Amino acid sequence: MDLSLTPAEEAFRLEARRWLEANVPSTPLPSGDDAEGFALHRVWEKKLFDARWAVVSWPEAYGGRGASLVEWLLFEEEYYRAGAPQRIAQNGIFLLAPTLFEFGTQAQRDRILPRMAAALDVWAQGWSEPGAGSDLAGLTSRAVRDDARGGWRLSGQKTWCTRGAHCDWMFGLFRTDPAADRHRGMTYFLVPLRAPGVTVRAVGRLDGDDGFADVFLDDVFVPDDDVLGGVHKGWEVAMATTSSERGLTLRSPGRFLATAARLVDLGKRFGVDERLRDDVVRAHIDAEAYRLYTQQTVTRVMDGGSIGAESSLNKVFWSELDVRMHATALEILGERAELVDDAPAAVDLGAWMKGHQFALAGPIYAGTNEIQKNVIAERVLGLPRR
Amino acid sequence: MDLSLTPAEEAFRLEARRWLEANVPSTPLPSGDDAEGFALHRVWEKKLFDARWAVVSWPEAYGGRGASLVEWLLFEEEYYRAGAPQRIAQNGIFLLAPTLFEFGTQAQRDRILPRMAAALDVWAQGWSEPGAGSDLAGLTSRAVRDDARGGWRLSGQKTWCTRGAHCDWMFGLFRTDPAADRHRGMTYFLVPLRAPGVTVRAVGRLDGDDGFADVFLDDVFVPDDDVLGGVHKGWEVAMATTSSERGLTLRSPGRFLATAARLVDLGKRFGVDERLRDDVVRAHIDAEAYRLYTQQTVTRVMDGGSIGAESSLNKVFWSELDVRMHATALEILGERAELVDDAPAAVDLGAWMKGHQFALAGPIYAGTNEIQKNVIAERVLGLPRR
Amino acid sequence: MRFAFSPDQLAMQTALRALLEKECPAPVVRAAWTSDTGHSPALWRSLTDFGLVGLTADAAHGGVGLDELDLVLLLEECGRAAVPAPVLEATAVAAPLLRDAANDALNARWQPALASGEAVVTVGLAGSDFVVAANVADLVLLERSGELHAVPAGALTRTAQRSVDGSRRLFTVQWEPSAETLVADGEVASRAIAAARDRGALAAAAQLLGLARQMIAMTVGHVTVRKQFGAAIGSFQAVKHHLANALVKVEFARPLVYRAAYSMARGDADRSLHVSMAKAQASDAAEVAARAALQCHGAIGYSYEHDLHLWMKRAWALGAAWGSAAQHRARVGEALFGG
Amino acid sequence: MRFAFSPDQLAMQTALRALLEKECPAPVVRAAWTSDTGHSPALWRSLTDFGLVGLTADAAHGGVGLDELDLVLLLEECGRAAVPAPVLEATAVAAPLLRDAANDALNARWQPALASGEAVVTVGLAGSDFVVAANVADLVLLERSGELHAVPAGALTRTAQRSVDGSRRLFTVQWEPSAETLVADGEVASRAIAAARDRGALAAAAQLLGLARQMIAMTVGHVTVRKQFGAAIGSFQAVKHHLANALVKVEFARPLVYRAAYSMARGDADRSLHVSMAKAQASDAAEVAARAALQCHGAIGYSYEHDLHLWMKRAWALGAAWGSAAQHRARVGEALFGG
Repeated sequence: MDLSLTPAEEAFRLEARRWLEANVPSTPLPSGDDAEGFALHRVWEKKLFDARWAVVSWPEAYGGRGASLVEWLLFEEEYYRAGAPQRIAQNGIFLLAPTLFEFGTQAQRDRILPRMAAALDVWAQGWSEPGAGSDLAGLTSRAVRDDARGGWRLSGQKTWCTRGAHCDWMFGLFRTDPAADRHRGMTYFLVPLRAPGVTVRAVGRLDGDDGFADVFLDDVFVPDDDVLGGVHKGWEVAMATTSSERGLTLRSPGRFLATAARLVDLGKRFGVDERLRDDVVRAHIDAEAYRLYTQQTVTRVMDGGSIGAESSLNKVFWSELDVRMHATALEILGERAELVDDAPAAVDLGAWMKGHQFALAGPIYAGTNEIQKNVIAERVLGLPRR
Repeated sequence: MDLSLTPAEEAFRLEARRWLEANVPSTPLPSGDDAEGFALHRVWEKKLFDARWAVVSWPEAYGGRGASLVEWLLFEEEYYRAGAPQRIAQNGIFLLAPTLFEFGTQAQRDRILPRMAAALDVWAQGWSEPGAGSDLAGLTSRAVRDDARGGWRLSGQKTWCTRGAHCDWMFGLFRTDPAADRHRGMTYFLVPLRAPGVTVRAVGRLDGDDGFADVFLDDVFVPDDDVLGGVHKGWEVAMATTSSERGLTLRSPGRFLATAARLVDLGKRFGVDERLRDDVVRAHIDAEAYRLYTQQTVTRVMDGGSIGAESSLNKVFWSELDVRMHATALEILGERAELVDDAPAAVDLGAWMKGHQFALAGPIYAGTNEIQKNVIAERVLGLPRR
Repeated sequence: MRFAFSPDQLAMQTALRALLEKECPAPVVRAAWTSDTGHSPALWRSLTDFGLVGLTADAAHGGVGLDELDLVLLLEECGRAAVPAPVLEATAVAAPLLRDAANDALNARWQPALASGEAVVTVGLAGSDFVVAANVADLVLLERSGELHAVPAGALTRTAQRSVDGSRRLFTVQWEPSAETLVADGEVASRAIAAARDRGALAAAAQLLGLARQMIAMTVGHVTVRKQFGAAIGSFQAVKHHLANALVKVEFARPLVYRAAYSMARGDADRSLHVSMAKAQASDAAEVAARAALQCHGAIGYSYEHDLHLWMKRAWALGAAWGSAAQHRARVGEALFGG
Repeated sequence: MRFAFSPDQLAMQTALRALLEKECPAPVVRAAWTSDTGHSPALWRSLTDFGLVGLTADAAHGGVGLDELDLVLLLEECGRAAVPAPVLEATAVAAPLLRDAANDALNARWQPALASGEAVVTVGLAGSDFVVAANVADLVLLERSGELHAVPAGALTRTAQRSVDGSRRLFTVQWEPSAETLVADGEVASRAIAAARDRGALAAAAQLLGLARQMIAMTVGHVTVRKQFGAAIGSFQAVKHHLANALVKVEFARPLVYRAAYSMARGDADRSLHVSMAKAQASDAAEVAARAALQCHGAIGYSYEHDLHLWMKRAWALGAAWGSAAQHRARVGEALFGG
């Protein structure tokens, strides 16, 4: 065991810190969840890309630095510590890209990854459907073969597509063999959102921002080149990367370490009694625990190990931690907690109430915590399914 | 709404308080869960009976005072406030007696109730079996008709019979029609534990006391007179009284009010920071909530209303409260919490650790809280069963 | 000992519920979020005609003259419907505060106007920086340095403070105390203001009960219909237990709230303590109910289009307003432990 | 950065687990509850022969000379098996404390005896009123007024203090400090004692991890077999979620415990803070695991005949010993907030 950083890792961290100090906007960007803010975030993403900080763990050929997982963790810590903007490109970078690296063709990678890294194309995920949320295998959107044009015609509705109203492309599963049973006969498609037949409707989120979209597909043509990982293989392709995403890259410790540090700071500014101080300390310890847990995981992966159902432990832990931290912050703020947006008396521009609302989504998205706890019980502990 | 007491109620409360002040042993009786302690508690029960405090809500003819439910609540508050001994007769008084009042014959009541009230006969419950705990309808103990002698022959095993090793009689369900489906074909029997064919084996409880017993029945004869409420009607008879017991008489508020008051006192003696003080205050408020909730229920019952599935709310609330209160006490005690029995440095003779262990049984007995929460969801809120 | 409401009190509750189902369905609540004032004069008129707005106003001055125990179930209904109107401020707090602290002339001037719906009266007491509905108020009762003042809206400088609950219009206000605005000082003011603060906390607690119960009801409706894995999600034990836990919290807050109303109405010596117990428990219960409701709704409840958030945000706001759960427990702690 | 144990460390853990499965099954634990001393010389011999007892003893004096990072997984195994032996006191605390504070002569006298199993050495530091295993100890290291003393068992007056954990024999002790018993004072003593207290807390945390994991394992075994309503109770979602919640708590306490061991071994400047984080989290995790285990066992786990309570009561005791979760969080709070 060696928890210290190598000189190279230290140097990497310092370089990231210096660049962020020099480049993070001094006033926060507006929310990236409406059109105007989204455009500003695209500029920021491009700036990250130009300095090769957009995708540090990717090969240099695609705009990365070939950074190790340890370095990636360090970058994330620095990024959130610096209060840098939200990553509107994250669903592509953290959810689609690993799948492309594992299942994509060379041509797909060459075509898609550089534009994704530079935020020239921003990707939305298209998993959920009105009838398929926690039960993803219940999806009914379908793709029909079009031999004449060498591709597929997609129809159906995807929902809760994060920032879908502003994205360029969407990745998602569609049923290509309606006769196959629930978990089979699905294919993983890459869908241009500007294509004919696509209608995108912005859907407001809890906090009022248009953070979601419904995507309606009516006979949308997608060429064979935009099938990822083989026809009818969609479920396996999607699942193969879910664990590592949920277990490692979806929410890096840096985010929660930064929140915990801000919470300690808030406690100092507003004063906390022994009860609230205990809650703040819990948050600090939990964020540390999450960092260390992730370091264990990173070491295992770097040793060639894999991440399985344990990823569900991860997701339950950070999502519940995030809710607790924000609840503690609101308690510290007292009656001022309810102030938002441009309220002159709002503390930190209402960021805690905004963050609270976002945190409440954590136990729901990426597989509800109820489902994750089933997975922990059944696949980590070995309890019987019903 | 009138939350004050009538002069008669006040007088009743004062009479109870005075008698308890004069008669409650100044040093606690030993645990009633072993043979010696049980005998001493029988003496105490007799003393209560002689002063007509054993069964205040029963008719005078059976040793009661015909007290109203309000008066019963007051008596219970005074009883626990006075630190009076545990009630070894409670399973008979609170679980069997209401059933006898509703379903018993006059002859049964006349024969059984006075001896129960005077603790000449102490009753054990015989519900659970090794294969039937939460799933009571899964019980397999059986009774076979004996026409020659005019009765039944009982065989099987009952388990977790509280203080069964020291009791005189047991009440419980036995299968009289093996062909009927799970919830039918059972009969409610009154079983003499000294009868031939009965073997009682004491089973140690978490705290080391012999608080449980296994009762083995091998062709035990029970005459028809000891069938309660009709052959094959056992399930309905048992269930008809369960709700009111769980909802009202099983655990009166007085017990938790007294615990909360002792907890406040403990906090004052040992000092508490703002965090622990908040926990103590929660306990105090929750105990008050339970008292007031019970007053609502009592008013409803006195108005002719009934207690249905809401009784499950009650059971969940007091059992979780009891666990929280004891956990708080252990935190206040710090390293001394682990001391028990005759440890010279133990606080209050180790009563809090003892009480903690007892409290942990609360979410398990009388139907686990998991089952109670299912009942709340399905029968109070109307959610679908599986 | 009798812990139950009178037939009259229950009948008023039933009547108000029927009125609100008609006059204040979710679209009315939602409309208030985006309207200029957050206030619906039509709804206010309905509530006034029902007798709710003037319920606590002095009978000698055109009010109904009823007390906290008569009001508590009606406030619970206002919570259940997430009524976007300053009933708490005007009816639960301002009218009794005027009665307790103001002279006859002032009462004669404002109680009838308040009861008839002509004038909206709201309050700003020490302990809170904000005045609810100052934008639609005609008069604001304000505390400063232990004095109570009645300040006409025109004499206030208001700064809007946007709340997460779009129908709660909050303002910080600047004003000049003067001999003309002075209503009471000394013992009279401090006693009246203390009672007013208790009434505010009690009213918030009552509304939180209704909000919580309605969030549970909305969720029951959703999980009974929504299917995943081939079954209504309400048939899954985790969903059942979330809702059962929430219901337990609410149902064991309820009698504390009713008792506090009783104690306030009777002037019980422990009334402040009873109010604190009620507010602490109701704030917590509503918080638990909101969490359970959102989690059981899933992404659907997370969308702005769904009505759940209208109730949830009101619950967050009222949970902290008039003293948070922890602040009220601290007050109980002072009584139990001293200082 | 590399967060993993070495193959040697893992091999030792595996070997100890195998040894304990053989030498310390539940009946051995249970027997210690009712034996006169609570101590099993045979088990102590096995642990000594394995090298565990002398693991941290000075290599120059017959010990193995390893550090906290080498020990932590072995302590976890002792927790998993609920080992009824003072490994924490002798190995984790006393041997390094002697090394840090005592002169060569004292070390030469006691380290070899400790390492060879000839002598049992235990400790009584300020902050606790109790000495574990004083009845079988040959030497007790005791703190008074900032001084460290080494007191032979014969010079102690012991009063037994019965613990809920029958194999934890606690004593209050009376003794007279003297020049002969004095080991160290001043800066040397205070630094050595502070480290000893951290080592005690770390060792308790490690054992709590093992206890918690084993309680979960016992429960998994039970709920997989136990049937109610026609199905294994482990197939019910409520049972699954109890155990999943417990596992999350344990698995996120684990890296904090390992990091604390690393920091202690390296003499990291933040080592005390890291120990407090570890102990706070491990105490809480074991508490949650115990609750989940008992609830999922139902009445069967509540019986004295079942083994669960042997583990559960150890968890309760160690949860509070060497500083409770809240006390350790308070220490972290001082570092974060100051004073």
